[in-house]
Amino acid sequence: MIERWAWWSVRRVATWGCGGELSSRTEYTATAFSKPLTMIFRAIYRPTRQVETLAQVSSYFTQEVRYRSEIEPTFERYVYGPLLRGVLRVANGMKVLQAGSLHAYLAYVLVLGVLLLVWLGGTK
Amino acid sequence: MTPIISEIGRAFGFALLQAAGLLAVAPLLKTTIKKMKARLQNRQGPPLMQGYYDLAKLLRKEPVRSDVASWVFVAGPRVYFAAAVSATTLVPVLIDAAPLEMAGGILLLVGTLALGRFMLATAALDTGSAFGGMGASRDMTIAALAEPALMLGLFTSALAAGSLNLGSLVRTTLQGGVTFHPSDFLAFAGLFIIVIAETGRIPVDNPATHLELTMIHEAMILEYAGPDLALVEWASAVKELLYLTLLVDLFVPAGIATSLAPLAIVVALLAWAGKVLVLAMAVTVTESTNAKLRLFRVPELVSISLGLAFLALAIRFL
Amino acid sequence: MAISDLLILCAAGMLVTAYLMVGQKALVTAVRLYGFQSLLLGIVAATIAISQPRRELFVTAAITVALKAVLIPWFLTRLIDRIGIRREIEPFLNVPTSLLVCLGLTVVGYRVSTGFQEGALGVAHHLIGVALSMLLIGLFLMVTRKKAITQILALLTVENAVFLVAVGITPGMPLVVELGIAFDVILAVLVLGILVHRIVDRFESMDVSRLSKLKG
Amino acid sequence: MNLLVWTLAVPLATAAIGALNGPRKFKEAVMIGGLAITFVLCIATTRQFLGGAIPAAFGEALRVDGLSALVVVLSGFVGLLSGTYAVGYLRRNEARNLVTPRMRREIHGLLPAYVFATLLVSMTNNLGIMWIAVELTTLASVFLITFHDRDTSLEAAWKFLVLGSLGLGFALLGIVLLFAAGEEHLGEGLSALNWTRFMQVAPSLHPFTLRLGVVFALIGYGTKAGLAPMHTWKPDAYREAPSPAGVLMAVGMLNGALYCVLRIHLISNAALGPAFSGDLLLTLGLLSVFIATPFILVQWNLKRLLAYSSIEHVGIMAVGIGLGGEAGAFGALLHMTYHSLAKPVAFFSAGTLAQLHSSSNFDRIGTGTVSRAPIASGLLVLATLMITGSPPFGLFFSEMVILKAGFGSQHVTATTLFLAALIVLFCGFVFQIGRLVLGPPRDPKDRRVPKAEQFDLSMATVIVAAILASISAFYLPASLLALIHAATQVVWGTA
Repeated sequence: MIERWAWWSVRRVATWGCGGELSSRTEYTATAFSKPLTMIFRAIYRPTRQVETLAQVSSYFTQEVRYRSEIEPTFERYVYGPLLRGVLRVANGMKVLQAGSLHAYLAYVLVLGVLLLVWLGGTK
Repeated sequence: MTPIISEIGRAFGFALLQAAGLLAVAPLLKTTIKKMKARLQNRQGPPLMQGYYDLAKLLRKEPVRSDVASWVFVAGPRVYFAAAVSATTLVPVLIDAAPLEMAGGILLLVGTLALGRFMLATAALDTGSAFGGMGASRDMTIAALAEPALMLGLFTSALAAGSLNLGSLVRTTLQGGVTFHPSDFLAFAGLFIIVIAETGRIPVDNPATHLELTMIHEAMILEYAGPDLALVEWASAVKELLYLTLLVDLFVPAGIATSLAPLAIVVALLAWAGKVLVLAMAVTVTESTNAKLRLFRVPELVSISLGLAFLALAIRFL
Repeated sequence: MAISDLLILCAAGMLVTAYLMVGQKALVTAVRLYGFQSLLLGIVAATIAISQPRRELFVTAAITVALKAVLIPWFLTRLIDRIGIRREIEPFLNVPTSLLVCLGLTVVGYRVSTGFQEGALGVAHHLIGVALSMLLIGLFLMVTRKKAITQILALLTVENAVFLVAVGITPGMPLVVELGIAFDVILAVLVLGILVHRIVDRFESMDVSRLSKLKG
Repeated sequence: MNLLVWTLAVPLATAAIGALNGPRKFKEAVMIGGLAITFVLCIATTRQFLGGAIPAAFGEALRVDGLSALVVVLSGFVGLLSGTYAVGYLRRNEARNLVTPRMRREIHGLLPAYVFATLLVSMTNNLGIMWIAVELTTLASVFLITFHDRDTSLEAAWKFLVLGSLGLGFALLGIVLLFAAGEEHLGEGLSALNWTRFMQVAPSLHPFTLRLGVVFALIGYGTKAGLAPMHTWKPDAYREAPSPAGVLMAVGMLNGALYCVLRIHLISNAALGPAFSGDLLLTLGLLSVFIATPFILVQWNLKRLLAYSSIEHVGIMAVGIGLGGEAGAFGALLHMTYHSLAKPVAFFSAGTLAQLHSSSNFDRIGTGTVSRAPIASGLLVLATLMITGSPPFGLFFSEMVILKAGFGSQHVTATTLFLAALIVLFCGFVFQIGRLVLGPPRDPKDRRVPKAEQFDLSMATVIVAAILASISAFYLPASLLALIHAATQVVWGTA
């Protein structure tokens, strides 16, 4: 109901930028958007910052300022990494089960046979 | 087959009725809080009908939209409004059964409200202005903090009543008689803080100001004008009313009607209005006595609420 | 001497041959022990055929003696002569310990056999006990011995144990099935023999523990 | 003559003709024709069964009920697939003179013989004949394993035969003890060992002897099926056997051995109730799945990877049967059907890849095979998705049914571990095949240039098999579904 009535007379105006010209520099980028969250959850994200100022003549006349910030891939490093390494270590450990010797394979069957017989003997 | 269709028809009828009712009352709540705040500062405050005048004015005005904005900008307020209204149908107000309670319980409620919030934040980013970006970013940060605490608070009371469905939750608390378990106070305090955060009241966000550095909710809707703005204002008013009703249902459901008898409905209406008014007073008092917290102090506030909710959970089950 | 004493004597004899096989180093003697064991099995079958009205057991007894007491030992000895390796190299477990393990296995076998209800001749308990122990000892022999021929012998001991049960307590397996099984056992031994030939041609030794390239 | 007798006679005749030497074209035609007729006869048998008449021959010695009909049709299908694939496989090998006419004759003789044995296993009602048939498959497999006559194939064959014979020794002891438990109730003559006779007489079987017999029989046939801890021969055997033979062993023999395990399980159910052998099968099944997981994660050879995958699938079926209940039995049989459809595609595509790179080791094949052999790699990826039970394909549904049965029963912890193992298996399998197929292409200076992939009969078979397997996920022919339900009736209901 509101939609139908207001549709035909929409006025298109430039976005309000406090009077100053709006450019891509004044826009909120993804880093800016997520800045508060990374600051609040510092312990997990562990943000790192690097600022380099390049100046040939003297440090007062800077040519270029490079800013570089990263957040640490905590989950990959502290959750998935160790989990994967642990599973693969166990898997490699288990490889010894199939180490080629026929005698070991027969021993498995012997152990199983004896265990089952002892268990069966029990349940008269 | 026909009984089911009529059953659903009846439920939707009630849902529309309840939504319309809450929509009508919402602006009144907003202006009463403004008036009470003014009273505390011994000012006259706006007339009670001011909420409706604003809405009417905005609806008549010509919508102004930024030339860079896409369809998201238009969709934002509408989805926000739709989410708020549909959320109201899940909460029992006058009768001890929510109209669409078979559709879902607490999870659906929180989810719908979150959908509205998300859509508004995306629309705010769409205009490309610094204000929209800042507002959306801060709103999302607070949401990231407040929602877990909200869920925990709601689950604590849901666990006590043994079901996520708000209707049956109210019914069980009613049958249980008016027993005040100590954990109720803690859960209530925790949830009250979250309601303040979610509706953007003073300690977390200042609804009355357009000061760039302090506004969060206002920053997101800065670009809107005319009907779009009306939709957003109305929706946030309904949301606030919904939160207060939720608090009432979870902790003090006494007086709610258990049958459709007109007398019981009237009694329920008075009880509900009174309780919501009391809560509104509490909100006004907290707004007037507290200063706005810096954004990075809000986590501490929310952690208090989380602590309270955990404590309530622990007390109830240990 | 009552029939059941003879049966128990033969069964005990078979168990003793199994023990001797475990303690045996020379291959040829092990094969002869296996031959003797099959002979005892034939005698058991024959005595049961006499004492009970189960005539078809005579046929089984004849087959057992003919095949397992004569044919297979001859085939294996010819195999050993052709390959020329006569002595079993040092097994995994030295003889005294393996005998102790065999004792343990016999205890397990007998403990299980006590669960059997008294057979028609009151002999079932002993036959089952001997059979299970022989089975476990045969399996143990396969686990500890490295020579391919000894593994075949161990397999045949297991096979003999099963046949002892088949003959001993059951009221007579259908003859066709027994023939089929005997035929299959012979086939298996034949194929094992062919494999031993090819292994010896390829690896110049019958040491099965050398066959361990396939890992992981 | 009786339909069953024909179904057995045709593969036997094909094997006999195959063993003689003759012109290549004629021999290939005989093999494919023979196996095709066998498959048609299998379908006819199942149709006759579904029509209500229980086909039987030799006085109930051969009897096809729901369960055997399903296994018969699956064995026939797999036999036909491996026969047609073998033709292309041999032609390619012969072109690279790896295969002498004598070896070709061996395959032409042994494949149909193998199909005959698996059909005999699934048709026979007599436990004794079933044992003999399983023994025949063992002997046939030995020569198939030593086909390439490498050092390792001798080793694999020896291990296969020693473990196989030991398993069969146990199985024989199991059958003898089962027979002993029946004593005078079972009657005389060949029919005394009939499975139906055992089922009628089940309550009066002597419990202790029966329990001992069931345990030995399950260990014995478990060895042939590849249940852990008796599975150790399987990876070596599948790596050495040529891929058409590998498929017959991986699917035909697996279904046959599981068929025997099921028959013994049913006797024990009828006499002692589902708990005894159900729990044993559940433990062996879970053990197989847990043992297969690490080896799939750190596998170094493509065919061994598939071998461990079939150990895992046997484990899953055993878990399904062990859990019991309508859902468990139906899940296991559905799993067997979909497994028989999906596994050949995996074996064939893996076999083609291995053949093109003349080795099935991952490092010899190198990664990024999609650039070198697109069709085979694509099919391998499709097969991997099917085997690991990813959603759209059939194995996903059967695993879901089994999990439902698991969580429904009181083995909840076991089922959760089982689910965890399935997930790890999925990750391992997809990782391995993903790296192999989609990894970085081999460095150009690697001198071993793999053969170009040409489209021939065996490639066509793989594609047809892949299409059938994918269709089966969405649409199972009504008669096949009815067959699975009939089989479930046998395994769980009132057979």
